[in-house]
Amino acid sequence: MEQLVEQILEPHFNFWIYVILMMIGLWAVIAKNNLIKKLIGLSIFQTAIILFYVSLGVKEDATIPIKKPTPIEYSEKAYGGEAEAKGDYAAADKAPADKKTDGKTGDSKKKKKAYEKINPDKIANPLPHVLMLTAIVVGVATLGVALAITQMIFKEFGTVEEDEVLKVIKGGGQDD
Amino acid sequence: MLSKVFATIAVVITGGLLLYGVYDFPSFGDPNSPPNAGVEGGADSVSQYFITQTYNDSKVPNIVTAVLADYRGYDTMFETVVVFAAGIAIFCIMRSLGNANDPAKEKDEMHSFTHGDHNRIIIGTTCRIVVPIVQIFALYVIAHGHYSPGGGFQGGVLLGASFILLALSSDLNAALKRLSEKNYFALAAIGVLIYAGFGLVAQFLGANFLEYGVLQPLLFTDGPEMARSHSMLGVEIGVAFTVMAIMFSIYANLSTRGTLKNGL
Amino acid sequence: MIISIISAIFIISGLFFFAGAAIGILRFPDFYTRTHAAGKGDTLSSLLVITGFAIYQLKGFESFAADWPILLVIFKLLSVSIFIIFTSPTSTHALMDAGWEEHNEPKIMEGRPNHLGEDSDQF
Amino acid sequence: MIFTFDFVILIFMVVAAIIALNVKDLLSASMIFGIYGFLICLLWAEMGAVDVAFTEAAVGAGVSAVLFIATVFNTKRKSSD
Repeated sequence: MEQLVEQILEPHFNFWIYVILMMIGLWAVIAKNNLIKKLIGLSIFQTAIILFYVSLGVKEDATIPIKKPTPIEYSEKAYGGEAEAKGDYAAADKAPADKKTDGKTGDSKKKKKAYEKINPDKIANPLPHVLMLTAIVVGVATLGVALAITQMIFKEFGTVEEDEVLKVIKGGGQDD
Repeated sequence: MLSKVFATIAVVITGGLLLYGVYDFPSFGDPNSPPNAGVEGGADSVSQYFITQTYNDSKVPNIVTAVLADYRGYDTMFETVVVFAAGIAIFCIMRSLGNANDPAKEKDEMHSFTHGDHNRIIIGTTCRIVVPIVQIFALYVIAHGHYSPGGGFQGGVLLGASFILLALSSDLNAALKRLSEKNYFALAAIGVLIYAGFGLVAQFLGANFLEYGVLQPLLFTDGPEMARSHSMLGVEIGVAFTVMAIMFSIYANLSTRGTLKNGL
Repeated sequence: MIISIISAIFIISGLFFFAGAAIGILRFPDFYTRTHAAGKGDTLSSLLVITGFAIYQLKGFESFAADWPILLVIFKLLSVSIFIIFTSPTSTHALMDAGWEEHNEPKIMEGRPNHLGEDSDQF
Repeated sequence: MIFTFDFVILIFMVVAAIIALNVKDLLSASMIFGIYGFLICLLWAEMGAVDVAFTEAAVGAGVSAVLFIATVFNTKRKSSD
């Protein structure tokens, strides 16, 4: 039982639920009769996809993507070959950048600072967050457009039920 | 009924295929999955570059803000334009709706939810206290977005929500008095122009569009990193203007059928 | 240690009132008493839980010069609780008001005196 | 991420989505959709996406529910399904 949870349920449970939410949303978009219910279904569909994207960036035991590296004292060790060999991007990339701007701006103070190495596995992946953050705000703006069109349909046909709207359209619109 | 059967079949097929496909996914929370660590599991994936290099490049601890406003600035600019375009679209749709209505019929159909003022005192007073707090918090969110969760989109939505709260608590006119229709569309356009302006100024100074590092002499900063940080703040303010104005305009138009009179 | 115990007392009493609010929502007879339970219970228990969190923050506090960010966190938490004091009863009031305007009838025991009809045109 | 927390929130989300789609009263459906937004916000805060959670708390639970309610009041409140 414990093995079932750890091996099968835990790695994929989230993705199953996203697929189920997507199915609920899609079913509502196709089968529901009321236009506002359709829009709620569309929003659920959208959130399922956004959830899927964000959960791709989740890492086990990772913190939120806000990290100010603590400066460590400048030393040859952190700057020289050893840092590069270890893959210490923070220190290794610092060196050419400083060389370039050297002399133009008074960098003498900054040059003494090197930052501790950040372990990328301990910070959640920020890229899906960025993409989905804008998608949410754009989503509510487009939802507003959809709701405006719904109100326009209500003004034209006097109803937001799909079958009644279709009846009026097929009947040539003599109801008015 | 037929549509329900058809929908069930379509949804079951789609969902079944996706559920089957889920088995090939990397497990949830795996730090070595392709989105997190690159295709070959190496250390050169884009997100790892962002995590390790953001503070060196722009002195911004919040990686999400830095990626949003700097590395992917072009994307965000056109997201802002999409929000602006959606606001214009709603304005066009609802206005044609509102002007076509004759007022007599309008009054019959409208639900009236303001039964006099006697029971609005408590809500009105609380909202008068709460709205400034919300607005100050929104400004904090915009300005402090480099160091804590927040930024232009969140702060803009909060500012817009404060005006919506004002409109809900008393009347739409009370909110429109503070932020009239002319002003909010001007603000929305100004927001997009601020964003594009940062890009264009960078272009005039000889760099690429939205490459903030060259704005250093204009912003009187210590180095190109701080110039990028300050430019991000400017860009976020532009985003906040647009999002605030458009959120309020969507509410104002949707709640009154485009007439901008007497609201919910 | 003593700070942990005090904050635990606050949080557990907050959870107790949350449980009371939940039981009230489930078991009270009509709309008004249910909203009453939800509003009262939520306000008090959120306050207690947030105060417990604020007290727990004091755990590592030694000197003002080194540990002032802790005070900032406490200030933020207390601001949240003050915001809840203002908004939660108001939202409950707005809910009750909307219920009254929707002609939601309160359930009154038979034989009990009530003055609902006197200054209202709805009942 | 804590699996039990995930589990509870995801189950609640599915329940909230189904109820929001099956309630006949559209005002209730809008409110339950707001609850759905809050649950998603919790889930994102738990996944470490604080910025997204913040946006969702403001947008999904606040503004979009208000927009739905505005439309419901300007059209019909009863739904056929």
